[in-house]
Amino acid sequence: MAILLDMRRGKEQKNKWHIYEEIGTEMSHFNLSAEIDRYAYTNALSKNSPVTKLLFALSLLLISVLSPSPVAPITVFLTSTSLILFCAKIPLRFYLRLLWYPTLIVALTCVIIALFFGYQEPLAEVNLLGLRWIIFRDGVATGFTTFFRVAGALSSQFFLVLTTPMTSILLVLRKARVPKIIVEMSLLIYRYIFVFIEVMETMRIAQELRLGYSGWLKKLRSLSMLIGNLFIRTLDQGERTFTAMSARGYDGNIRVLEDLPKPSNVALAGIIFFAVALAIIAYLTMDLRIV
Amino acid sequence: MHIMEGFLPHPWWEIWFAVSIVVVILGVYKLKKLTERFPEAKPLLAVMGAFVFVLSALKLPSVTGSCSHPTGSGLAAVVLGPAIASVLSAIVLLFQALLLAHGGLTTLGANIFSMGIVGPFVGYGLWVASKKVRLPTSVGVFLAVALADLSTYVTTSVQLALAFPSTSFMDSFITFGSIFAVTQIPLAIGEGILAIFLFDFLVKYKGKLLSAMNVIGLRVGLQSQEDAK
Amino acid sequence: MLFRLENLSHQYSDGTLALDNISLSFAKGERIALLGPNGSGKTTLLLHLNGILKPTSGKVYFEDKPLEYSPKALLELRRRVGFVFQDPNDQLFAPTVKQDVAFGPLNLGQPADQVKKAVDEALRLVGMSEYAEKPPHFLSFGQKKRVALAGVLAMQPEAIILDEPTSNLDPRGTSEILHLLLRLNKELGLTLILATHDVDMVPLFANKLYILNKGKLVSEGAPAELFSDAELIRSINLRSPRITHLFEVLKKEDNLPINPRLPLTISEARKEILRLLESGRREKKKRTTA
Amino acid sequence: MLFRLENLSHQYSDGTLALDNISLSFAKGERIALLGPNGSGKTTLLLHLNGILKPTSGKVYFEDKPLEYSPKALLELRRRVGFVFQDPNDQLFAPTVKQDVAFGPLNLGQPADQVKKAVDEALRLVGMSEYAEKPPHFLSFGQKKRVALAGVLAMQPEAIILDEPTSNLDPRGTSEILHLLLRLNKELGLTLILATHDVDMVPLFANKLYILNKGKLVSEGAPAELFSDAELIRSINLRSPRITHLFEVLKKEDNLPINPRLPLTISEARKEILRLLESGRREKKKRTTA
Ligand SMILES: Nc1ncnc2c1ncn2[C@@H]1O[C@H](COP(=O)(O)OP(=O)(O)OP(=O)(O)O)[C@@H](O)[C@H]1O
Ligand SMILES: Nc1ncnc2c1ncn2[C@@H]1O[C@H](COP(=O)(O)OP(=O)(O)OP(=O)(O)O)[C@@H](O)[C@H]1O
Ligand SMILES: [Mg+2]
Ligand SMILES: [Mg+2]
Repeated sequence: MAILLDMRRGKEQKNKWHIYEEIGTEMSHFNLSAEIDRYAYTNALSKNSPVTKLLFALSLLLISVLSPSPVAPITVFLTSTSLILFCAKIPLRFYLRLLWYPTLIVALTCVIIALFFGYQEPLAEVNLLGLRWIIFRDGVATGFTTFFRVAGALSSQFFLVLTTPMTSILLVLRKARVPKIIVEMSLLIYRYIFVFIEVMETMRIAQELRLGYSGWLKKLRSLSMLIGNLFIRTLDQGERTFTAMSARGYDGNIRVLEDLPKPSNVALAGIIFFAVALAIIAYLTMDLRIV
Repeated sequence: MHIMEGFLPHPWWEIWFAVSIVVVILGVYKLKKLTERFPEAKPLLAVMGAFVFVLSALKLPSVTGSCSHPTGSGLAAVVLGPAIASVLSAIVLLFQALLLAHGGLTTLGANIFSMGIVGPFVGYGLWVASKKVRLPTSVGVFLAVALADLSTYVTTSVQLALAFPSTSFMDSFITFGSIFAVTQIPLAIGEGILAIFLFDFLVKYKGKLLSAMNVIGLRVGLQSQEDAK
Repeated sequence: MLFRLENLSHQYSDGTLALDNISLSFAKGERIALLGPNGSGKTTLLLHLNGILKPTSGKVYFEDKPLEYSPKALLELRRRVGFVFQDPNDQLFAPTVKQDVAFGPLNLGQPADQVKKAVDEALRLVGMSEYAEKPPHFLSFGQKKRVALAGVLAMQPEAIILDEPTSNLDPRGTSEILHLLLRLNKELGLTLILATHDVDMVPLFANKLYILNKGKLVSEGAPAELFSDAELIRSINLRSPRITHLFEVLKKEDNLPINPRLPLTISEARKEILRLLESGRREKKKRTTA
Repeated sequence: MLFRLENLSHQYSDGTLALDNISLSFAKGERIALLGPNGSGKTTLLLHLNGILKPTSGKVYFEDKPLEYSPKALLELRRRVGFVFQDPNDQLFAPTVKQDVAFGPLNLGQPADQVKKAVDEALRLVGMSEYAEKPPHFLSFGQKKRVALAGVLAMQPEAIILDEPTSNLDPRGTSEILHLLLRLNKELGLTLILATHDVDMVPLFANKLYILNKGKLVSEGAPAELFSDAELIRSINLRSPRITHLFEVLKKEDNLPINPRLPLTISEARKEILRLLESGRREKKKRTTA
């Protein structure tokens, strides 16, 4: 999921296994993508203009990433989070579920950065594991900045994906002159992601019901069968999809109907105003340092 | 191996974006030419992209007891060539960022560079080289895919070390590199082995179709004929 | 003749001879059912009508001209002949219901507002208007099936080929789709070609029936005729409609004076039973008056 | 009681209440049919029996003990209760038919020769022996369905749960599977739990029928009882078996003196018609003699 997460994964996995044992089924990321997707189509803001939402999310994202101090990213985080919770009406529980994992990873990484990275101005010394560690000021500063930058950026990304249906995002990209072939392929990929997720989940359950996961070796064997079979089905599906497309007059171009909700000028003006204000804040607080 | 949204500071994410976009545009150009000649390629490539996405959402058990997922870009490069593989990876990475929160939008450039460019080019280079020295197909596929994986992880370490230098670049590189090595090496081997099977399926079940379509045809078709001899 | 098959054979690449020397013809405006057990070659045959499969030997004629397999000729053919696949997941490839239904009309080069109208109309016909903006993976199987049909209807074809249109649908769904199809046939003169192994459905739908078995055309004719030949039907893994079967038993086992043209549907059966009772009475009367 | 559900409800994460406060129990050795229209919650209910889904409220009891969801308990449960999926494509994942059928027995840790025997036997039972070496994706749908059943039979379970076992099968296939199931039930005492919306099949198969609609248990009892209530059946998108429907019409429209317990199967219908004719005669006789 993120940087440095592999290091932690062993432990994460064990923790999660406990949860799975409680729920009875092993969760995968599938649920996550399916649920994100569902909220994108059903949240209270889903009918608003995707252009507005995209502009808003991207400008907040850019400000978070470009701002040297944590003030702007924190503002961004608070803004996006309240919009997600109060305007889009995404349940807090789900938002936290999305958030806790990256937060944990990033916090951990930032601690590592703070501890091991840096060489100017020793700040403190700790004795740990029989070794003496020197903590440097610039390391800690980088750690903090990184943490808040990620928080701001992630929350604006979540705002985008939780409020905007993927199809509208792709159609906006098409309007924005992203190469047509990329958009066309994305539209197809998007559809088949969910077809395959369903297939994969059902197939995994079918294997589980015939005891395919009752042991490490069996699990590996079952998984390889699963992947192999899904791959064959993938290839088949490619052919059948082509057949189905041909049967409806596909000639190499995938045409789409464009009728997206129109952006409202008030909203656009509001976004620009907010972004400029944030940018100014970011500029003014440039030299602010936490440590 | 995805770098999380917002993790790379300015100006690094912009730099990687700039570098990646050049290659992706080249790939788009090639892909466009391919799909113009073979409309069948679009759905086929799309389902392959969806397959890679689904694989990445699946938790695979690996030797350390941890979990990780394959990148798929090595096999894609062997089959489709590195330029097209880079476009496909770019799209898959976009979906991973949006639907799984794997990676992010600003770090898309950096992730495309490591996973969609370095990986495929290394993999493809090795595949071509292994054919030159007449290694068996399975060995060639394994090497290409496993090393595509490893080169991806080395690249990510470089990207991180550049963005977060410790006392020196090397220092930082070694820190990041050794943290990743624990899971990435078994994973690379695992993906290499998996790729042998998938490649086999590809040739066995769809070889005819693919060579007829000429998407993968020229390479796979000729290759398998060569192997038959 | 809309379609004519002449000594059509098809062998799959693994050697399976799925169609074996089939000759038949489908007229315009008919409601045609292809009936056959699993693996008899129904799907394979249908895929030839749309130029998706090519015969390994024999010929397909469309409006008395041999089918051409050039992209342009195929496009024209497919515009005029829609195809609804057995598995709606194969057919729904666009990210939303609306986009999917619009795919065909857009490919025909219709202007956007006309496409929109066609899409709305098609969705209305199949009763799926409220799902227009949903991605197909939010729908149930039956709903997907309807959307798949809408995608074809939106292209306003002259003929529709349907592969098992009612499989996995509940009785209400089945009856709704059947009535929709019958209406399309009646009002728009749409030719319908349908593959199925639901024998109970055939008499309600088809005016022409072809029976396939093991890749061979076993029999053709009006449903009533063919179902009267219970031996044939049973010999190829099919059965008569249950109603027909009932009367067959009454005729054979109980020696009742059943009309040789056995009833196929409930309404026919009702008439026959009333007739039986009536004639029973008359007979009695005759006997008692005699 | 093999299974008992106590106030079972299940809500999917998107808020759909797929099962709403269901209480019922399945006895050992029974042949149980769950009947309901599309989306009524049949599949959801079945998935609870095998511990794949966990109730959001209520309890599942297996042999009068609450279901445990520990991996070990689930393993034991799944060894004893087999599950056949609606779509055989989901269930067939091995490269050949034989390997697929062997998947379960191998996971049970049986020795190789025993596995082989079990596989051969299972394939013979479903009539697919000759396809043992074929890759499943080359088979027709009906053939796949049989192989999927074989895969479960090879594990020699005590109960089998089947989700729409006969959908997409031709009549012979349907009747063969039904007879196979009935035989397994009779000879081995296998409990069978089956979800379907094929109303014509239910009377032939089930000795116990549960009707679901919109996640609620609408009715339960012997098939004959339940199908007599045509109003109920029709109100939930189902229909009566065609035979039953015929007699319903005869009773309502033509005021014939039909037995209030309407016939469900062909043999019952035959008796009823003969009785009608007979009583018609007797009546006449009475009248004429009077
Ligand atoms: N792609 C394929 N490759 C090889 N054999 C095939 C292929 N598709 C179908 N077959 C075989 O061809 C025969 C006819 O198959 P087809 O799918 O046309 O039957 P069907 O009548 O549609 O059956 P169903 O009612 O089960 O859909 C079967 O024996 C089947 O196994
Ligand atoms: N994974 C899921 N997430 C959300 N809702 C679901 C899910 N699976 C099923 N549902 C919904 O739950 C309800 C019951 O579905 P279920 O599949 O149990 O019905 P069913 O009786 O098996 O229908 P069918 O005859 O079509 O197979 C439906 O409204 C369906 O849309
Ligand atoms: Mg078929
Ligand atoms: Mg179901």
